[in-house]
Amino acid sequence: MSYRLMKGNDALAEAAVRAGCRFFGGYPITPQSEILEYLSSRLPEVGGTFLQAESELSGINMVYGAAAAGFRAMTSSSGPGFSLLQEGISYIASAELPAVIVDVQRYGSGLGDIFQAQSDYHQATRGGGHGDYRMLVFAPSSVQESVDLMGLAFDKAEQYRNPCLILSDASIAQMMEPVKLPEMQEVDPDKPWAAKGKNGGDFKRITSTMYYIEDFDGYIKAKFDSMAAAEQRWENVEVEDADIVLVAYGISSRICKEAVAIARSRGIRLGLLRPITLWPFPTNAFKEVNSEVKAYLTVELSALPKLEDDVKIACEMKTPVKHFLGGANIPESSAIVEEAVSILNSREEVSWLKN
Amino acid sequence: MSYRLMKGNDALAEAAVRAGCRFFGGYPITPQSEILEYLSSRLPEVGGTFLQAESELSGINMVYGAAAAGFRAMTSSSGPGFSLLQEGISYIASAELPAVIVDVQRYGSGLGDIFQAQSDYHQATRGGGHGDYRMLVFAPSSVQESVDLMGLAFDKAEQYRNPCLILSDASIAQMMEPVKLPEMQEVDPDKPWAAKGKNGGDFKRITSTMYYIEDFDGYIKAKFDSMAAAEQRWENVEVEDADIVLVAYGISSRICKEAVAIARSRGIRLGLLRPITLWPFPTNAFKEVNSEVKAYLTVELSALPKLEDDVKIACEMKTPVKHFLGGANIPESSAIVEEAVSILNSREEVSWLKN
Amino acid sequence: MTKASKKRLHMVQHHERCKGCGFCILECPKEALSVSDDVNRKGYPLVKLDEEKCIVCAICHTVCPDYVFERREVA
Amino acid sequence: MTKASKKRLHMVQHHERCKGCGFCILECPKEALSVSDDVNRKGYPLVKLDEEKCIVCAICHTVCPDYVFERREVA
Amino acid sequence: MAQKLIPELLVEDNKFCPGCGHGIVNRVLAEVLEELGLADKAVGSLAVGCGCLMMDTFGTDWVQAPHGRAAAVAVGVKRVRPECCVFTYQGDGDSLAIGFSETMYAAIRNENITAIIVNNGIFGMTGGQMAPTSLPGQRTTTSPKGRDAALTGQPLNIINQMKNLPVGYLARGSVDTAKEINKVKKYIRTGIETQMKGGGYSMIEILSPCPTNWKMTLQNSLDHIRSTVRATYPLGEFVKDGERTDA
Amino acid sequence: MAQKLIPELLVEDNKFCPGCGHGIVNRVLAEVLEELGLADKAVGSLAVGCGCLMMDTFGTDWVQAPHGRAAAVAVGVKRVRPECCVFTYQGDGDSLAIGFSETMYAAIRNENITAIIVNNGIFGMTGGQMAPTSLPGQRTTTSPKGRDAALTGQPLNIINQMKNLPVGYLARGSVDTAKEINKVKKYIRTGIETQMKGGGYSMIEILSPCPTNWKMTLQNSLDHIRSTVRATYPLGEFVKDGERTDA
Amino acid sequence: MLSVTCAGFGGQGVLTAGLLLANVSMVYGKKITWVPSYGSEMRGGTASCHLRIGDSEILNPFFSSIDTLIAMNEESVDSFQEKVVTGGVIIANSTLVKNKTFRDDIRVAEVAATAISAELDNPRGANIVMLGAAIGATGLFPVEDFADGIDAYFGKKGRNNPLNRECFMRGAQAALDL
Amino acid sequence: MLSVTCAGFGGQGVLTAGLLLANVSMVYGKKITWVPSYGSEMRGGTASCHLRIGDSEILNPFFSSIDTLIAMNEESVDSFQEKVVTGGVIIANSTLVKNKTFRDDIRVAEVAATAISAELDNPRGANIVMLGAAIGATGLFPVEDFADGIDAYFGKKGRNNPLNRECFMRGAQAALDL
Ligand SMILES: Cc1ncc(C[n+]2csc(CCOP(=O)(O)OP(=O)(O)O)c2C)c(N)n1
Ligand SMILES: Cc1ncc(C[n+]2csc(CCOP(=O)(O)OP(=O)(O)O)c2C)c(N)n1
Ligand code: SF4
Ligand code: SF4
Ligand code: SF4
Ligand code: SF4
Ligand code: SF4
Ligand code: SF4
Ligand SMILES: [Mg+2]
Ligand SMILES: [Mg+2]
Repeated sequence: MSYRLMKGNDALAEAAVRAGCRFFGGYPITPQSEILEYLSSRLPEVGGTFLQAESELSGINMVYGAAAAGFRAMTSSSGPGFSLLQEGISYIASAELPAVIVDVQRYGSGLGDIFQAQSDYHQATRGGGHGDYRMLVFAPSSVQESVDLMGLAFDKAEQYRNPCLILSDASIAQMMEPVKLPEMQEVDPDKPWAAKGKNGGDFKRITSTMYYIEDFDGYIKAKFDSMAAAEQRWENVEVEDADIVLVAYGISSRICKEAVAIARSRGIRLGLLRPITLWPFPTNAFKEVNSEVKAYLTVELSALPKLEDDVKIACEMKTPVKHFLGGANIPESSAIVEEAVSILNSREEVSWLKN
Repeated sequence: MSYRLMKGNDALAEAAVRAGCRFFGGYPITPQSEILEYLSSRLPEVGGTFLQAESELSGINMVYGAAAAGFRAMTSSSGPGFSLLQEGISYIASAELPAVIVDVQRYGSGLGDIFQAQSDYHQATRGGGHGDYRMLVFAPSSVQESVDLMGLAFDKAEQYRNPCLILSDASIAQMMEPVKLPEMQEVDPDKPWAAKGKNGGDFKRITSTMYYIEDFDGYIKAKFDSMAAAEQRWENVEVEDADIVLVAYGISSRICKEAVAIARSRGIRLGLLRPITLWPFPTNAFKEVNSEVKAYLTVELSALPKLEDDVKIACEMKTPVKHFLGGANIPESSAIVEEAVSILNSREEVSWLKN
Repeated sequence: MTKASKKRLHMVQHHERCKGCGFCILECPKEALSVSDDVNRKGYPLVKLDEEKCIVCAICHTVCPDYVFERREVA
Repeated sequence: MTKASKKRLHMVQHHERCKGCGFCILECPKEALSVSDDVNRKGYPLVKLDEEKCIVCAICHTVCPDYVFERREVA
Repeated sequence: MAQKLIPELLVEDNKFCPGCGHGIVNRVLAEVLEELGLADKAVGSLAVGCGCLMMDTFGTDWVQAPHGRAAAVAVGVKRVRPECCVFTYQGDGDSLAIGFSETMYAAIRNENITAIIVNNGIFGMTGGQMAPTSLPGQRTTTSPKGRDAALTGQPLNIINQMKNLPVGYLARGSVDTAKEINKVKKYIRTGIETQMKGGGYSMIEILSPCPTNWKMTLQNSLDHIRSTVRATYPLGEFVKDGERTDA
Repeated sequence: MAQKLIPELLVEDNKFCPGCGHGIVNRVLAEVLEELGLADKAVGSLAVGCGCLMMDTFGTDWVQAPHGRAAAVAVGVKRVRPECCVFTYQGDGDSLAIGFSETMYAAIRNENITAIIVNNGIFGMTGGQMAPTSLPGQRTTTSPKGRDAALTGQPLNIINQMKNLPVGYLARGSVDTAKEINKVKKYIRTGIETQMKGGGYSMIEILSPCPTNWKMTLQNSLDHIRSTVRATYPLGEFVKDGERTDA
Repeated sequence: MLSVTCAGFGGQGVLTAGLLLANVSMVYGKKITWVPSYGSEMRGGTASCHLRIGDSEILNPFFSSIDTLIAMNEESVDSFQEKVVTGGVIIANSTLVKNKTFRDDIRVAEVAATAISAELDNPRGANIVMLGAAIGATGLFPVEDFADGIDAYFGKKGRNNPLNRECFMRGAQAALDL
Repeated sequence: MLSVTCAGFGGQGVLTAGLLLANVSMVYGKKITWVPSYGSEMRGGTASCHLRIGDSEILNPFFSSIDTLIAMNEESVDSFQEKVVTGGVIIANSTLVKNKTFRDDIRVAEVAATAISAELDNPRGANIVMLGAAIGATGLFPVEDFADGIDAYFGKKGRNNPLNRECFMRGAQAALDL
């Protein structure tokens, strides 16, 4: 199979179709509108339905309906629109339905701006919605990975009957790279649990499963604990001997990869731990890091540090955790290297390791 | 001043009026509807405006408008409705406007149920909305504290020009206790920044301040860092010599207080660290805990543990952190004592302290 | 409506479902229904049907919100 | 419209604002406007006004989306 | 004269208050679905409101929609399963307050679904707050002195909002008498038939008593509907087979 | 014959595309506010859409509303500051798609605000996706083969939705000719006057070209409005002083 | 500290009885918490509220051991009898609670509250009769003081009704008579 | 690895030029990234895109040092000249870029792309002329191979136009002539 040059958004959309997605309901917002535009012509070609909803609220609830009926369904949005999806996501999670949601992150709270950012980390990983649920969160760092993780997201959503999130960002979404696309998958929508008329059987109640499960608290905790154990994904780059390990996902991980290359060429032992799943956070990845590591340095395009908490807990706070924040600005890989060097040279210890 | 017997919701509403709140826009949802019901007759008495909005979205945006115009304004909701407020909250935060939001937590994701829970902790403390902001989050544990924190919330909202959240729950909201109410406060809405017509001056732009602040990333981080440093609030109960310190807020902290009393009467050295602000999380409170403490035990009415991360970081993971979850069930104080005893007796060490 | 047809069909009551709202009594064209002194398990007073007056029109079936009445063939 | 009144008032153009949409040219009742060869700083071709033809009706002011035209008193 | 049995779709006793109109609508809807042979093909999108209580008692496939979004959920189901009979069951607060946009957009797009909207002029489930349909002067827990239309608006007439749109079927009934209940049944039947023949969006609004929150006896509630509510919300069929009637 | 100067409220050059109708509406609105002496008392609730670009160029007090919520934000302002002249400035996508409910509810409650709705039949700012107002057959980036009304609905006529409500003033204008632009000015003036005398909700919808996303020259855009768009969206005043006109 | 549960049908005024108890206790300087039960009260079924009354700050408003149970109907006895502490008190509305076997490690005051209130022509006052019985049986407050408190409570609301005091006193009497 | 920036007015086809470069590079086995600039392109102003072309995985798609700058107008030279590395290349569209002083540590290929494309009766082909000049000046690919790549690209889209190849070749020629 040959490469195709594709925009992140288009590739994501095509990958969804090939993963068997047959319903999309959503609302335009930059920088994700290409997903709608692409699917508006592509889904009908495969007998699927594309519907531009009158709002994000309507879109996510159409997805809820289509998913309840057994079909692979998806919506996508960004920033303000992602906030509007939260109630619907919480319902889908509570009904234990599969569905895929895409958040193409953009910068800022409120209206913000349309360029890349990674500020929705907490919202994505800790349930921006109310109650007790988590989503599997996949963070692609390239157009190819957008494709690969989209397929995985649909499969995992169905396996766990839980919504999955693709957390992309404006840069991955708008850039073009060569990609290889997977084969078209046909997925049977006639799940035993699907709402499609009872056809002589028992009637099905697609609603919060809490009403019907005894010790629901225990059940739901076990469900998410098992996902947390089984679904951690990451890529480690030269962490075995690193003095400083960068921690970064998505677009910033690529800047970090360059930083590692630059550093190594200068004899500086820099490594990178790249979470591919953000929830569950890949704590297991930290076991591969050499135990003499001097510090972790999180790198994210966010005005407030967000990865830091997860890294602190993952490394059990035995190692200092510093942050390097790109907010509105894309950091230069060389600046990251400099920061790492200055951490290495600094005598200053992190407070919690002092006492 | 004498005591009045009041429901949590009514007391919260009256306290808002006395704190100068003159606009409420919101939508009914159990268990917070009494706030609307109370204000529907009370606000007009003081010349304020009560408006039952057609939806939570409309309500939060009316609040945005009234706050932009300089008035103390509030909305309240619960669970699903709180999720719907997230976009609006993010806008209010980005415009750096004061406003107070109330989330009377109820159980469950999706539709859930109307009884008490503490599952919205992450949503409340980490910004359920998109982008880079935090809210000051106050967690009352009694009707009186609902009153006291409401006044504080309005003052702090104005001081920092940032939305503040009162995180209540069905039990605090529905129970009655005697309260003392503060005096009525009159607040001048004619702030220099308020949108009220430019009246010969420069025109005012109430929008994300990021468009007009240089190094906005640095600015906003400094703002929230300063809030985090200055606004931690907590109550510590017998932590000076405790072997086990419970960490709990709101309604569960009261169960824990009873557990502490029971334990102490049995000679077991149990203590309680009660966060009053959830963001900022009162890390400083941990300095008052004796350094020989054997473990922290978080107690929350949630199916998934949420406080745990903040406690781990606050205690720098030097002490094991265990959780005790009440989900749909209210735990008995004696069960908490038993759990504490079993932790004390257990030989098993927490993994991160083993290696 | 003849006695004959009344023989073939009659109204059956599921008293345990009744919530005592009185809609059936209000709407019965023949005043065949009335409140009795007995209560059902839920504590609601039973609706008494006077077979003599009843013309089996099933209006009570139509208005009852709680599925108390059925028109059935006499067994 | 007399030459006299034209003397008192005339159309002033803020060429730097023009985006070359052509609405003024389309709507000018006297064909007094046309595209010139010059461009403004933004790179848009300037609109040339033929004072002779112009009756100072300000229709160009009305239609211009970019506030190019004003009718002002002759200085 | 035939038997009149309780429909099998009513798998459990309903959980509504004494005298609540929802129970009547439930029975009628169940009868229609059974009579049309659609019980096995029906999927309901259930609103949040007292209608919620049907989840366990009314034996069709259900999807519990978030408050106000029943129409969007139904659209999601119907678009992927056009062979199903897809309906919403909603209160007036759900469909006309928070869900106004979703309700209207289903009609605007002429989605091939049937909306059942039970208008009791109040938020029943949450304890009697004002609804967009509450009448001027009506006392509710959020309009304790009676609804002031100057501040909160006139009652919302959803049929007026929809009847200019190219939809399939619109009707308004009431459950205040046996005669009107029979008409409601006819309306629901026609609405569902419209859907099943691909005739586009159908909506049946049903005036219904909420004795609990109206704080009235059932008798007074019924009188109130007949004497007052119907004046604001006239009954009848307003659009049939995509054509406006004279009603 | 008087001078015709550029209003002082236009503090900076606008940022719209060449030939965009927003610029015309901006000038007209600024003129009306100045002529009525309201420039100092005006507060605008600004939608998300190309109108956003006015935040720095149009010198009234502004509140940047979330997409679709401009009416709710305006209501919040007006209810606490009834002495201000409060208006929304919105696109058709903002006011009629995501914000349909907020827009309609401001009218349903007859809120004393003025809504300016610029209908260019498309989502301009986000690059030309279909709007609820797009015409059947119209090619947009999300209806690449032309809008299929059977699947996505007929164009939404907001005046039809509002004209049965007890509102103060409703009109639809167009900026496609000088004459119509002058009418637009009159409509906006009447709408704002209605508000300032407490006459209730006023809404002025304005047909406007988006040459960029229509992918047409300005001339073709204007021709298109005159020959086609206006047929779906007739111009005129529909409600005046709370009374329906014959339009 | 006393833990009191008050339970009955939705319409029997159990929440009000609890409220009265809470209010008068507060006026007499007690610390109190009052917690309603949830559930679909609106649609019938059993309602209940749960009070703690003490001299110092009430820590936990929830409790699983009941000191005093005010049971307006049979269901309430069924639901809550097991939770009453040994030596605790049940005030049972004997008009509706019939043929119940009570545990023998608790004190039971059977008061025909519904009958008494009917007799006094104050049919909605059964809850106050029960309250009287509770005060009488537990001795929480002097009966007269508490009766004054009730009068003051209704007086402040402008809903004074001498029948309420009578109901209360009859209940107290019935309990004392036992 | 080569870092290329392609910039000009919104309507000059700079994104397409970048796309072509990316596509043909991909077909010839290169790894590439193509990143558009943001901003209000829709409303005029300068557009740009940024490519990295290499033989192994492209790590960071962003860069601040430009190896080759394709500048379709003066603004692009103003914006990006400073970022060109010493020894780097600027392809300047001399029809529009006039009287500019260029840094003397870089190679500048001035090509009258707009004029050439006009001359060839392919006014929308100025971007392809520039691309030809870029390939010619940098030697990234053999000129003929790249021209074939362009033909294949447009061919696949069913938009083959022999004038494109001519534009390309004229651009390449102009650069080689320098
Ligand atoms: C997002 C959200 N907001 C509010 C609620 C609370 N709520 C539940 S039902 C309801 C109103 C019900 O009224 P209606 O739809 O008229 O139904 P009824 O009970 O009267 O039949 C409300 C406001 C909710 N569950 N979710
Ligand atoms: C919640 C949310 N959803 C979507 C968007 C993206 N968005 C911005 S403007 C717009 C549409 C603008 O169209 P319209 O209102 O017609 O204004 P125009 O630009 O055409 O004048 C959209 C969908 C957003 N900013 N916020
Ligand atoms: S069947 Fe008719 S007559 Fe008989 S009880 Fe019912 S309503 Fe009355
Ligand atoms: S209508 Fe039904 S529920 Fe009501 S009283 Fe009659 S039988 Fe009972
Ligand atoms: S003022 Fe009238 S005549 Fe003169 S240029 Fe303008 S439009 Fe033409
Ligand atoms: S209408 Fe204005 S912007 Fe357009 S061409 Fe004329 S002067 Fe220029
Ligand atoms: S509250 Fe009203 S609508 Fe709800 S079940 Fe009771 S009577 Fe029916
Ligand atoms: S995109 Fe359309 S609406 Fe937006 S500024 Fe350009 S022409 Fe105007
Ligand atoms: Mg209702
Ligand atoms: Mg538009």
